[in-house]
Order: sequence, then C-alpha cells, then structure tokens
Amino acid sequence: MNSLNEAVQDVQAGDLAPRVARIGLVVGVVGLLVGAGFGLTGDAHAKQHFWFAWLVAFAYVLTIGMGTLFFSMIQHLVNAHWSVTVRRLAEITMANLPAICLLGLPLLVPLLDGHGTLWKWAGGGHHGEEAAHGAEVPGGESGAAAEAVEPAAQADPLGVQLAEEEHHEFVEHKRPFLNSGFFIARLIGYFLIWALMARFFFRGSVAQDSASDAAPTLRMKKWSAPAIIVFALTLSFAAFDLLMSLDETWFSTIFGVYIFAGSFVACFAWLVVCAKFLQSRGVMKNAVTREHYHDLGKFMFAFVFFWGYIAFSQFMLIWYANIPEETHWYANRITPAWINWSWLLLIGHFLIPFPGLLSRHVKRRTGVLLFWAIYMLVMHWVDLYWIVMPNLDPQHVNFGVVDVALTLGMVGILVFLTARRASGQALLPVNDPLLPQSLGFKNA
Amino acid sequence: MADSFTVPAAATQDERVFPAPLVAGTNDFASVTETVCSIVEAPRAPKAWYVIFGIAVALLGVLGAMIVYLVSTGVGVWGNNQPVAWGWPIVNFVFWVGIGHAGTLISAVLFLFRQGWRTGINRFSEAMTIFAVICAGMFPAIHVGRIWVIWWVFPIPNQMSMWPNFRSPLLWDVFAVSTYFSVSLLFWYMGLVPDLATIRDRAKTKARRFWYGLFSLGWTGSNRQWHRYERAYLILAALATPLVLSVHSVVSFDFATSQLPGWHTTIFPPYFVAGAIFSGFAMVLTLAIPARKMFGLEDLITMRHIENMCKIIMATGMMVGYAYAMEFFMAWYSGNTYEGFAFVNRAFGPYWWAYWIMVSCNVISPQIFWSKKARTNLTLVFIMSIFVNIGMWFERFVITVTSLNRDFLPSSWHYFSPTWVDVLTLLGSFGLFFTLFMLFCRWLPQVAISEVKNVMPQAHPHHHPSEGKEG
Amino acid sequence: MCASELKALADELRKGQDGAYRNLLLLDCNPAYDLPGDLEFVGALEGFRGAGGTVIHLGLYRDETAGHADWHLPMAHAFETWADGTAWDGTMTTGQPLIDPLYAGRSVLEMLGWWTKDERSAKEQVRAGGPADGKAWRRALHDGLVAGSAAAPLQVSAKALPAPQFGDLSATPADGIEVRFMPDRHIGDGRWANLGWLQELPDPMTKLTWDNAAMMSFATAASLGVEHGTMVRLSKGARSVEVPAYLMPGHADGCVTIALGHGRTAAGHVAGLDDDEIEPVGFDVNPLRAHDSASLATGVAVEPLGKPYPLAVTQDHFAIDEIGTQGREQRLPNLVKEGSVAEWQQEPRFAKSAADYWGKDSNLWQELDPETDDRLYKPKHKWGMAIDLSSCTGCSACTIACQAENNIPVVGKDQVIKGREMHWIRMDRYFAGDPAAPKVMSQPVACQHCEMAPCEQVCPVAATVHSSEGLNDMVYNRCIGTRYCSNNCPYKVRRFNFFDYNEDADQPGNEVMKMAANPEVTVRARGVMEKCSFCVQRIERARIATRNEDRDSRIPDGTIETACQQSCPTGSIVFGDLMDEGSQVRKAHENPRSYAMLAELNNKPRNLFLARIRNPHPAMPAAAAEEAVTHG
Amino acid sequence: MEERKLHSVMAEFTDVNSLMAAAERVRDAGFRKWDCHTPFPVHGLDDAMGVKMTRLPWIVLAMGLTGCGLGLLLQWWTNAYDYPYIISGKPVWAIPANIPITFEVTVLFSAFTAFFAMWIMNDLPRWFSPLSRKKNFARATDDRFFVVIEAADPQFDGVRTAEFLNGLGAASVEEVEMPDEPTRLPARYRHLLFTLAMAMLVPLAMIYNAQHKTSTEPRVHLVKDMDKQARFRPQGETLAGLFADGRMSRPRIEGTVGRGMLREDEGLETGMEGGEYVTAVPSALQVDEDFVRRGQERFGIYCAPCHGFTGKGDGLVHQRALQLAAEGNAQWVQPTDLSSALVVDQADGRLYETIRMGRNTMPAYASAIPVEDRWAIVLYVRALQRAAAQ
Repeated sequence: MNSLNEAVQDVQAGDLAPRVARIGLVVGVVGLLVGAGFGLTGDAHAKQHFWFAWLVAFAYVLTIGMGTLFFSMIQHLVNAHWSVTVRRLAEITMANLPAICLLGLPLLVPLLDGHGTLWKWAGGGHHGEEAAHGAEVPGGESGAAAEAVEPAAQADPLGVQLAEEEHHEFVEHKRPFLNSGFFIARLIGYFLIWALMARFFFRGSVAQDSASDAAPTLRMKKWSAPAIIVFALTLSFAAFDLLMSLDETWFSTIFGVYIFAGSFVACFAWLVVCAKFLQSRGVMKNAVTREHYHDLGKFMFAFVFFWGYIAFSQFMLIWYANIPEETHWYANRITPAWINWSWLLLIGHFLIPFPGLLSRHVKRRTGVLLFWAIYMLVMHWVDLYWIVMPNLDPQHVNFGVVDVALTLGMVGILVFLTARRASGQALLPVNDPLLPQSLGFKNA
Repeated sequence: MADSFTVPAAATQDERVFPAPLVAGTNDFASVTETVCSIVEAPRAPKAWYVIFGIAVALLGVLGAMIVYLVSTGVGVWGNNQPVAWGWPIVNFVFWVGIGHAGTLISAVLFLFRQGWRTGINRFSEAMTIFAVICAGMFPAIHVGRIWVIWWVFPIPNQMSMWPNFRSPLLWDVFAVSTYFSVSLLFWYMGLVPDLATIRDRAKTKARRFWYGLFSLGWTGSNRQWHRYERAYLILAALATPLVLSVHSVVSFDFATSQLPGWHTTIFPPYFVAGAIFSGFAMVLTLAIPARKMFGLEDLITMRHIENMCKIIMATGMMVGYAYAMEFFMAWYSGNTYEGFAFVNRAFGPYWWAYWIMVSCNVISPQIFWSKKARTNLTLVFIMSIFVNIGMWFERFVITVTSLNRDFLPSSWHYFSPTWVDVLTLLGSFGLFFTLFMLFCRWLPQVAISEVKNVMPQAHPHHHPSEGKEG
Repeated sequence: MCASELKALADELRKGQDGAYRNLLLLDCNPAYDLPGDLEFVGALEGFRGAGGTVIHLGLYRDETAGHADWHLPMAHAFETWADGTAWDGTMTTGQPLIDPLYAGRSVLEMLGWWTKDERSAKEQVRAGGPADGKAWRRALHDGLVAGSAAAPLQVSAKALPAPQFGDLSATPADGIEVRFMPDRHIGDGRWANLGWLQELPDPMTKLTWDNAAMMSFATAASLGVEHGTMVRLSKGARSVEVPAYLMPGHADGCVTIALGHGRTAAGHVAGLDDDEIEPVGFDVNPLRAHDSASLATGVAVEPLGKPYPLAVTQDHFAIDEIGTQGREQRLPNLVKEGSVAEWQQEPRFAKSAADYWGKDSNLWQELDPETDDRLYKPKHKWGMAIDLSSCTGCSACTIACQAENNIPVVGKDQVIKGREMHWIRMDRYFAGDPAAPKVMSQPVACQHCEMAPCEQVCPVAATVHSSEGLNDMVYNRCIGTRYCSNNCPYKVRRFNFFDYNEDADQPGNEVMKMAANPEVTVRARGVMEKCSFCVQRIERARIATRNEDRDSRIPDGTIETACQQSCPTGSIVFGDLMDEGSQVRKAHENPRSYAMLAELNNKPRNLFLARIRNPHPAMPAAAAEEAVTHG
Repeated sequence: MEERKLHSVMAEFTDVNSLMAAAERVRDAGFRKWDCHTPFPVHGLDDAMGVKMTRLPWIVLAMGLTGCGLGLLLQWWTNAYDYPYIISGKPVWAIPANIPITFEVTVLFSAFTAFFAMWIMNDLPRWFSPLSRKKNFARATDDRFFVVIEAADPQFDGVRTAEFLNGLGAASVEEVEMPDEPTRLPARYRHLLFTLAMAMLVPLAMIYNAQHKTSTEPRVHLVKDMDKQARFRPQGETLAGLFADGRMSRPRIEGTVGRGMLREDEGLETGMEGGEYVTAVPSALQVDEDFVRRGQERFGIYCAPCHGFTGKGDGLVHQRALQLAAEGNAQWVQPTDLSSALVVDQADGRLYETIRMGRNTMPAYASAIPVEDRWAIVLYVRALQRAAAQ
C-alpha cells in the first residue's frame, strides 16, 4: 500500500487555493463589470448583444459544470477505478452548480422585458397581435419571419405577410410550452434538481473520506442510475429552452445530445487543466499519473469524435431533406457573415483535434495534452457562440469586448468558487475503496 | 486540518464494492481449456443440440423455398403495396442488423473500456453478429424487384456503363454493411486463432490436426507474436467502435434522410445505435442462457456476466425510451401538422397495438431489471430478453410501416397486411441464423479461452488480491 | 323500342309457331342480359326457339344473347367498317375503317345488304349515299360529314302546359326503399364490360373498381342496419338481387343507387364467362328492373345479409378511424385549395402560402442550375404543367387516356384491393364536412416533376434522374426495384410492377393484345418502378419534327399535348414550356390562383394547381353549406 | 543414431511469475534470437523480454488515410467527374453525402491492414514449427509457459544455454532438433494454391475481354426483362397467322381519308390537272424568295448528291460510281443533267411528278419531301436551268 500512502501525502491545495480564489474573483468581477459597462450603456442593439453574450457565457460555465456532474455520476454507475484520482476535481467543480445557476437568473430580465430581446417568442407576451408585427425590436419576430423569405420575394408584400402569419401561427402553437411563466418554472426546476444532485454526490464523496466502510460509495452507486436519467431529461430540455428556443421555429430532436457531447468534451478538458495546474504547483504529484492523463485524453478524443458524429448527423439529415423549416437554422449560419465561423467550428472543433489527439504519445505527453485541453475549452466556447449568436443577427458577427469580458468573468467566478471549495478539502477521495487500483492501474 | 491523511484500510477492503470474480468455481488454466475444448472434442453433442439444429435446418429449407418462390414470381408475393413500398423485408433487415451490433460492441467497446467481463461472452456475440449480419444482408438483396441486376449497386463497370449514385443512403448501406461484415469477420477470426491452436494441440485425430491446424495458421503463442497480435486487436477494436456507430447510423439514414414524417428526425442515428445495442444484448442473453446450461459453461459465463448484460439492456432501453419521448415532444413542438399527425397516428391509429407492444417491451418491461432479484433469475431474464427481441422487431415495424401507411396525401393512405410468404420468410431467416449458430457451438470454441485466462488472477504476476477485477 | 313494344315483342315470341314471327334477327344488341327482368326475355327466346323459330344474333361478342341464339354471327367493330349515319339535324355523317376486320366480322350494314340480296360492298353502299363528286366525297370522308346536308326545319306550334306539381321531394317514400338504376359510369349498360381499362378505372365518386354496389346514405344504412362493404338483398315481389352495400356521403336518404352493366355471365375473360368458369365481375341487377319503369324500382325491401364483401376501392381502402378523419380534415385545405368568389375578389392570390415564396436561399447548397452549370448542357425548354381545379370535373378521362397512351397495365381486382393499381395520373376525391351533405373535391394527381425531387437522390443506381429540361425521368431498364423512391415521394405517384402484368400478351394466340400497346412507349417489365413522364415520347416526337425543320428553333407552344391534356373535356390541364414567355403554361403558372402542393417541403414542383373557386348558385340549398364549409 | 543439428533449447515454466523472472534474466543475458511461448498474452512480459513497440499502428494509419482518400476520390470521380447527372437539384459533388462511404472505406482499409500486416509481421501462417515436435510443447497453448532460445543466436551454446535455462527454475529443459522437413508450405500445396488462384483469374479475364470486343451475337438473356416487349414495332413482324402479310404496321384501307390527308388540290398534290401536267407552280403556294431558298436548301439535301449542286448530273454519288465503274464492278447511268433541253422542256407538273414518284433509276421521294418542298425544288431547278442558260 505504499503507493497509496505516497499518493495521499499532498492532496491538499493548502494556501494555493485562496490565492487562486482571489485571482478568480478579481477576474470574475472585473470581467462582468466591463461586460456590463460596454453592453448596458450602449443602444438597443448593444443591450441586446449584451444579453446574448451573457447567455453564451452562462451556457459555457453551466455546460462545464454539467459535464463534471455527469462525469462523477457515471464513474459511480460503472464502478470505474481509473478515474478515482481525478474524480474529486470533478466533484469540486460540480458542487458549484447551485452558484453557477444563480448566474443564469439575470437572464430573466431580457425574458420579461416584453420585447423578446433574447428569446423572441417572449416578445409581445401572450397577446399574439404584437408578436405578429413586433418589428420595432431589432430581430424581433417579424424580422425573424422575414429571414425565412428570400430577399427577392420580400419585395412582394404578400410573401412577407404570409411568412409572418405562418411564423405567428407556429409561435402561438408553442405558447403552452414557450411562455415566460412556464419557462421560468422549468428553469427553476432544472436548477433545483441539479443543485440537489450535485450536493448529494459531493457530500457522499466527502463522507467517504472519513468513513470506516464503503457505505457512502455504495449509496452513491445505487442512486447514480436514476440520477443519470433525470440528468439526461433535464439537460435536454434545458438545452431546448435556453438555446434551441432562441430560434423559436427551429427544432431538432438530437439537440440535447449535441449539447451533452460538447459539455462532456469540455469536462475532460477542464479536468486535465485542473490536474495539470495543481501538479505544476506541487499538489497531487503522486496521485494523478501519466496513465490517468492518458485515459482523460482518450475520453477527450472519444467525445471529440462523438461530438463530430452528432453534429454531422444533425447537419447531414437537415441538409439532405432540405425542408426550409429546418434548414433556415443552418442557413442563418452559412451567411457570408457566419460561414467562416462555421468553418472554424468544423475544422477547429473536429478536423484538427481529431488527428491531434489520435496518437497515444500525445495523450501520454501531459504537456501536449494540456495544450489540447485548453484548445478544446476554447472550441467549446466557439461552439456555443455559434449556436447562440446568429439568432441575434444572421448577417453580422459582432464579436467584441462584451463577449470576451462576460465569458472571462463567468469563468473567473467558476474558478473562484472551485478554488474556494478546494481549500481545506482533500483533492483526492483518499478513502475511496477503489483508490488503490486507480493508483496502480496501467493502460494496456 | 492536517496536510496528509492516514487511510483507514477498512473501506478499501470492503468487498461489497468489488464484483464477483469473472471465473467462478475453482478453475485453473487447464480446467478452463478443458471446459471449452471438451465441447468441441465431444464425440456427440447434447441431445438438445440435435433437436434445435433439426428445427433450424428445416426452417432454413423453408427460407430457400420462399426465396425461390419470390424470385420466380415477383415481389408481389409479399404484402408490400402503395404507399407501404417497404414492408417486412426491410423491417427484418433492420431487426437483424441491429442484433448484429452487440457482438462488435461487446468485443470492441467493452474492450476499449477495459471491461474484463466481456471475455466470457465476446466469442459468442461476435459469432452471433456475423450470422445476424448474414441474415440482415439477405433481406435488402431479395427485396429488390430485379434481384438479377442488384450488382449494379456496386461501383463496377456494368452494361449500363453508369456509376451508382453515391448520394443515396442505400448505397451507403451497401458499403457500411459489407464493411461491417468483413471487419467483424476479421475480428472474430483473429480472436479464434489462438484458441484454434489450442484445439489443434489437443487434437487426437489427424483430420482435426489438419483442419484446426490449417486455420490456426501455425500459432504457437510466441510472445513476440502476442505483442503485435494485441496491438492489432486493440486497433481493430478502436476501428470497430466507430464502425458500429456508423453502421447503424447509416441504416437510420435510410429513413431519416427522407422527408417522410416519422422518418425524418435528427435523433435517429444515436437512437438506432442504442436500439441496436439493446436488441443485440437481448439476443446474446437469449442464446447464452440456454447455451451455458447445455454445454456446462456456468463457470465462464457467470451470473455476473448475465447481470451486467441486464444492466446494459436496461440502460440502452432507457436511451431508446428517451428517443421515443424526444420524437413525440418534437412532433408536437415543431408545430408541423404532418409530423404531429404521424406520431398521434402511431400511438392511436390503426397500428396502435404495434406501438404499444413496442413501448411495453422496450421501455416498460426492462424496468424490472432494477431489482437484483430479477437480474439473477435466469428464467425471468430469458423471458425478458425474448420480450426485448419482440419489442425491437416491432419498433422497426412501427417506424417503417406506420409512417408509410399514412403519409402526406390522405388519398394514398392504405393499410398494410403481410402475406404468409412474409411470415415464412422471417421464420426462415431464424432458421438460417440458428443453423449457423448451432454449427458454431458444435465446432468452434464458444468462449475465448486465452482471453478468459488473461483475466484470471493467476494470469497476473505478483497479483494483488483485488487484481483481475473489472475496472 | 319503347317499354310497351318490348313487352309486346316478348309476348309475341312466347306464342312461338302461332305468333307472327318465324325468324328473329338480333343485331348488335344483348337483350338476354340487359332487358328488365320482368320481361323474362330469355324464357321468351327459348320458347320461340322451342316452337321452331330461329334466332340469329349479330354481335361483337358471343354474349348472353348469343348463348340463346341458333346462329351467332361475328360483327365487325365500328373501326373496321364503312358506315354512315344521320346527325340530329339530318346531316349525313360518314364512318371509315381504320383496319381490315381482325376476325372477318361483318357490319350490320353488310349483313342487312346480304339478307336483302344487295350485292354491293359496305363501302359502295356508303359511297352511294354520299355526294357523287369525287372531291366532295373525299372532303366528306375527311370531315366526317356532308356539309349542308341538314334537313330543312319544320314549322310547328305548341301550346303551354300547366307546370307540374311536385310534393315534398325530401320526404322519404313510405313503402320501402326506392332503387335508382343508372348505367355504370364507365361500362355503360354492360356493352363495354369486357374492357379491363374501364373496369379498373375508379368511379369518380365511389372510387370503386371492378364492381357495382348499392350506394346509400349513412342514415339509410343505419336505419336498415346495413354495414359498408357487406351484402344486402334487394327484393321486390318475387324478384330479388344480392349486392354489396356502399355507404356514400351525400347520398339522398331513403333510396339506393345501383350501376347497371355488371354481373355479365358471357362477356369475356375480363368481365366474366361461365363457359370458361370465369366469375362475373359485379352483380347483375337487371332482374330487379321492370319494363315499365326501367330506371326506378319503388317499394324495394332491403335486407342486410351481413356477409362482408371485398370492394376494390382506390381510396379510403380501409375504414378511416377518428384520428385519420381529423388528420384529413386538418390537411385538406392545404392540399386542395378552394376559395369563394368573395375571397378571390378580395385577394386573387388567396391560394398562396408562405412556402410559395421560398427561393434558393432556403437551400444549404448552391442550387444546381442546368441553365448555368457548364457540366450539363443548357436546355432550350423547361417543361411544366398546370391543372385548373376550377374547371376539373373529376371525370377521370385523363386517367384512362394516360393508361392508353403509356401502356399502363391492368392489374385486376385483387391487386387493386392490395393497393397496387398502376394509374400514372389518379383522381383524388375528398369529402369534407358533414357526411350527410359533404363538400366534394377532386384533384388529378400525377408526378409533380419536382425540381428537387426527393425521389431521385435516394435511388442507389440513379434510375430516376432529372433531365436538364426539368423532367423527372424514370429509366426503366436501369431500375433494380428498391422502391425507395416511392417511399420518398410525398405525392405517392410512383407505381411499381409487383408482378409481370403483361405476361398474357405472350401467351400463344394472344398476340393481338400487343396491338393495344403504344409502340412509342416501353412496356415495363416486372420489378421496375414507373410513373408519369409528361408523355416524354410526345415531347421527343415534337422535338424531332422541329429539329428536322430547323436545328436551332424551339418547339413552339401547343405542339405538344400530353395524353391527359388532350383528353380533358374541360381543358383544365395545360402543358408546355415555362421558358417560353408566351406559353399557356407559363401564363397559368403566373396566374394568381396558382399554388404548389406541399410547397413547404421545398421540392419545387413543376406542376402547379390553380385553386378552385366555388361559386354555387345562391338559390341552391348547397350554397349555404358550401359557404359554411369554406369558411369553417 | 547420429547427432542432429540443434534448432533451439526450450525451457518449460509452470506459472507466470517464474516465467517473468526467467525472461528478465534471459533478456539481461543479452540473447537476441529467443522467445517466450504462452497460452495468453502475459502483461508486463513485453518489458521483461525487452520487446519494442511495434510499428503496426503507423502502417495502419497510413493505409487508413489512403482509404480515406480513395473513398472520396471514387465518389468524386464517378458522380462529379466521369458521369455527372442532376439528382434532386443537389450538387453533383455532394460532400456531406459522401462522408459515410468515405468513413467506411477508411475503416475497411485500416482494418484489413491491421489484420494482414499483423500476420505478415508475425511471419504467419507457418506450416510447421520444430517446437511442435516436442510433445509437451502442446501445452504452450494450454497452461504452460516456455522460453525458447534459438541455436541461431550468436550467444547460443547448446549445453551451457540449457544449463543457463535450468538455472532459471524451469520445470524442464529440452533440446529441439532441427527438423528434416522444411518449415514452409510443401510444394504440392503451393502448386494447388497457385492453380486455384490462376483459375480464379479466368472468369475475370473473360469479362474484361467481353467488355472490349464487339459481338454480332445477341446478348445472353437470363431474364428477358424489357429486351422483349409485348407491343408491335413499326417495322416488326408478327407471328405467323395473325396477318397474312406478317407485318406489324397495318396498311391504310383503300379509299379512306384520314385527318390531314385530304388532298383536294389535285394539281398541287399530283402535278396533274385532269390528266394534264400543270405548267406552273400551283397558285395555292406563295412564291417568293424564301420559297426559292427553301428549294435550294432541299435540293442541296436531296438532289445534289446525284445531280450535283449545279444540276449537271455530276454529284458525288456519280463520281464515286465512275470510280467503281472504272474498276469495272458497277453498272451506272449518269443522272440526268437537269439543264438539258429534255428537262427544260418538261412541264413543272412533270418535274414534280418525277420527284414524287421517281423515274427510271431515280427512286420516289414522296416519303421524304413534303408537297410544298417538292414544288420549291421544282422552282429551284428552273432557277438552275436559267442560270445554266446564261
């Protein structure tokens, strides 16, 4: 058991944690303030952009959190031992989900301002008349409707009118689901559920540290299965609500899986970054070995592929059937303005990392792996930006300070929360029954 | 709080977190070899074998007769019509090809995930895969109107001096299924070689020496060869995993690329893959439970194997259920008249019974596996596995027929009902499947001997008590 | 002959020897089958023969009457003979043979000449009736009539009669059910019963093929306890017939309508022939008729027998359940677009949907444009079609014309029941609203020749590809029969040869059947898909003719008429070149009423419909209901 | 018996641990040509033996990329380059639709490479191994572990090596003699395989050959499909008995007049009025320059080949005929010189009739040239005559 004893020597962040927390907090606050300063002081367009950017940033930290939550649950479910050494890092991250969710609450402002600033369907509230011609809002419903029509045809007022009527019909059809009240209720529902799950698995894992038998682990294993079912449903519907309904006429059954794939990639990248950072600061030196990085790398690779698979399935099927009610979503993303961003996503999120992570040498060279981890974290953000922003304006990419500032801000907050939680906390489930194998395990 | 921790050893010793050993009973290498090889070497197979084999061959005959009748008369002998241009043949195709996925999944994916318990059942399921894919491949072939020119789908010069249309999902299918078949075959055979060598080395008769010798390629277990062998095996596994995904995804594209409500939905690819794994594992159970009894393999295919499979069935069943739910929700959410109708019609239209058979077999019945009691009750598991097979057949029926029978224009709506030829052909395909499978059971090692040895504690130098457990 | 004369004749015949007649000539008629049952004409004939009389029958078929004649003489078909006639105004009309008699038949004219010792051939007799001058005669033959040969009108005077008084028409007759006999819409009184084309042509309203049925309203059926598709016995006095019931939306209560002409026992191999044990098609209801009211039988007792009977209908194959009905009602307004005059006046483009304005922007690829893509030669034409629902009456002439032009096989009742009829253009008939007084819509649907046809891309062997002129070509001998295209066709206009439907023609002695096939069109083999080709053979014929004249000129508008267009009595179908600004079809496509069916799928059909405008006479009771439905 | 040449020395071990230990020692002793034989891959043995990581993955990667490229190339070449056709308005090179097959081909190539390259690098299949001469070596595939040092190894020394192995705690050590039969496949099998391979090439060769030669034989019909159709063809023959003349196209009935077949203007149609040739182009036709040009064009198409563009009767056919005649194998009468007095004196109707019915060796052109064009030609002939007269 000497490997074990060595391993548990340096599993505490010590005074590192507060330092990081402090930096995180500063970055967070500054980021959010700068974002707000640039966003909220501007004109209507700037304000609207601010909220879209906020959504991107929020979705970014949220998906990382959700990824880590899923990670820790699945490890319990399949009784995996390789991952024990890094599981605590995931747990510490996911434990912040309640706080992360709070970052989502400001989104109620654009939801309830009655102009459909962020979610167009919320514009004009329940009396659909406004909704039909709520054109005063940039990119309001009618604007969106008009996009469905070819410019040439827009010359014909009847074309636009019919498009608007049809669009209005769709929105009215969805009112029972897409209305502010129910929407808020759902959001709160998701947030509570996630908070509870995170809390349960975090508490359980910590409890194990000082337990005299494996009871806590077994309890978590028992509950992981049902928890994952709830997770799948909530994540999917959260994805529909927060992101898909930005384009209220578009729908895709695979969308939830798509978001999941992205967040799981981000999760592995995040874990690599954390572990690497801690080790560089002399923490968990003996716990996380090359073998563990190799596995994290493998999973990152696997899910980069999975993401590609899901993304391709969604695109190809819509491309092939070519039904406008679906294609317009992609049409908005291959406009002259956005086409490059789409290429960036395809190449950056799949074509480059796929061969990049293919070789085992890469995965076993932790320095290189760290690069890919950071790279994938960036690409995950690109992905979310690509999902959200074209709904604001298909014809222009207004990438700017606000986007960066808000995202940095939220990440800063996430780091702050994580680091604070890490302090005075074992970064390794020191008493996990499977820890010995985990430490001793080798890749074939 | 202290900077270092002392570990109360109790938790790490808590046996409850460690699953049962993969090889039950008191077995050593020799006894494992004996258990598996004795089946092949036995002068006579168990009685049950002859009975099943007899029935299977009879059904195979029926299949032959049906095909002759079909080809000589025309596709009209089936129930297919306007608008249901694809009837049972395609349903059967998807059904079989789905079953054909567990094999490679168990071999490859579980291998990549280092699931040691795969070793007990992978040979089984790989064999099953190959035979299922043979059955599957047969259906698209015989279902075309002019079977004698079906070779036009291959990109080889033909009398039309034209090339096939690579934009067609059916053509993707041709490539996907044939690739899948060949790769699975290689994978299977590669795993067989060391075991064939074992049989060769135990062989008493000259003929056996010759034939098993021939196919074991002169394998002597040299470690320098093992080294490359394992690398190649890993690579094949790594290739086969995305292949499994792709194959059934491509099958799903056959449907999902069209504009037909109930076919065109983006979740089809992962949904089909989950369904395939689901049905595949069910079929493995259907085969493994009687087989382990018939051939006394209880020590190698343990309750732990069975339990794990039950769990996977439950998990994939849930994924399938998730897909059903998403489809239904989106059908409403989309606000598309036709889409919405397609699903309401599935559940409450003329084919409501098919739909509810599907749901109850695929989503509801596996829920029973939450209880360990159920998972360890062989009879129950066996029955459940059959339910799942039925359910998955009906899933394909629901997708294919109920979507087609009421599509866009009400004027062309028509009820589809199969003919006796449809039914006998399906039965016949089971005949083909079981004939091959029975032959496999009799003449080839049903369990991967060398791989099982590999996961036995004895196989690990200075082995730690908890080594050789799954991870 | 009027009813009383027929009666007299029958009675006379029964007298036999003592009667006035020795020989009976039955020329081109089939009284043994189609006379009202109460005359018992067969009995009369047999009586006459028994008493030493001789019956001679001249007819195209050895039909029921021939069976009771001493002599049956093969008659030449009208297309095989010289003939003349007199139009309603006395104008002389001429008929010429297209071909020598296939079966050495003789025309009525020839026979009468022969019996009257007239040595002249039919041709000479006809010629004799015509103008002496050669030129004038040729002109007469060419025009089919002798101009100016009309009789001079007479001066007559008439005195006005008091207007007839009708009771309450809606009241249902007290004494039992009223049965209305009508000639079948396709095989008439049965004389065309042996033509498979007509037997398989769906009735415009019932969509029934290969049968006749007792049509009645839902209310009447309910009151009688009759189920759709089950046998009923209609009996009046001693005479009774058994027929399947067909519940017909909008049928008047208290009465039953049955088509005549079915249930032939000696019609031929298609419609029934006892001698060769070929079951009769449909049911003979003549026994129920009475000579003095041949088209109406009152006080008929209707008795449900409950025995189910398979009716081969091409639509609503199986009872449409609640969900189905809702689904249909929900989507009908998008498929068959209709508007009232008011709507039309208010917005002539009322039929348009947002989808009609979608353009290339909604595609995710650079649309392949034959006119600019240099990999494919640039077309001179863009073929298109338009169908005006306002003028379409649903008569189904297009269907049969297409069948004749394009060698479309007849598949038979059992195949129709399976839903395998082969018609390339079908007449969709929908009932909307209250089944008691529904609104009827009919819509001819052929291949829409979508520019982005969902059927093409899925064919693994490229057996259906797009011509650069916009035809959705079906390459028969490339097709391997995966039927994938049919699945993906939203209009379900593709037809599959489930069997070899032409094998009969290869049977020894059947070679003459091959004469029915259009030499310019492939006769499809078993296992291949087929569908409307916009009569590509006619396009090519026109192209060749034009090219012969001048290689570079375009085919002028109107040169090409598709078979359906040619046969449409109301001219609702126009076909032509959309690239030609002046063309009919171009005008039709630009008509504000034009719309594409299922445009929301972005398939870009080349075949547009012109929305129907309903304008019922305000005095008609239907009018109110119409409005209700249209705005409902 | 005389001492056989040694192939190797073989040591048997009963469990993994002792094998590992032994392997490490042998490795450290610096042997090269030696190996362990185990019933299953023993983890860690590679390091113990000092086996280097195989290059197999790189080979597979290379072939995979090849497959990827070929897959894409195949689809591009067939659908977008060699034989493009319009399908649903989709681009002829529809890349999203090509991904699945590209992927499959990639996997196919990689998998086959991984499989076959592995056997080749292991230099298997092997017909026979000297070790298998040893009875208990059979347990190498069952439950025993063997260390084999080959005689070919430079450090090998029969006895000492055997002792060395004994020293490693082997259960038993045996010497393996060099076999008297070769380890490769016996000749008879090799020949058999070769013949089979050749035989398999034959049908391919035949197909290839058939593709590149033309044949007068009709295609072999396994299934008739649409090569034979149930319809009459314009020039076809009926089976015996249906029609006396056996022609599928039926002749028009004497005396009937079809639509558009009314020929009222006798002169225009036949060139004769009441038995007399008409002497001028019928008044029904409007004679203008276009009309004459039309005549010139049609003359060039139908008449010039024999009569020549000037009507002198010296067309290409005539010249060719003279060549043949010179070779003495043709009878030939020169076509009439249209500007000869004979023709000049003929009435227009007569010329017209000649075109319509033919005369002497000249065939009838009625079927080829419509009425109007015939008159146009007549007019042009007159023009030629006038030109010739000047």
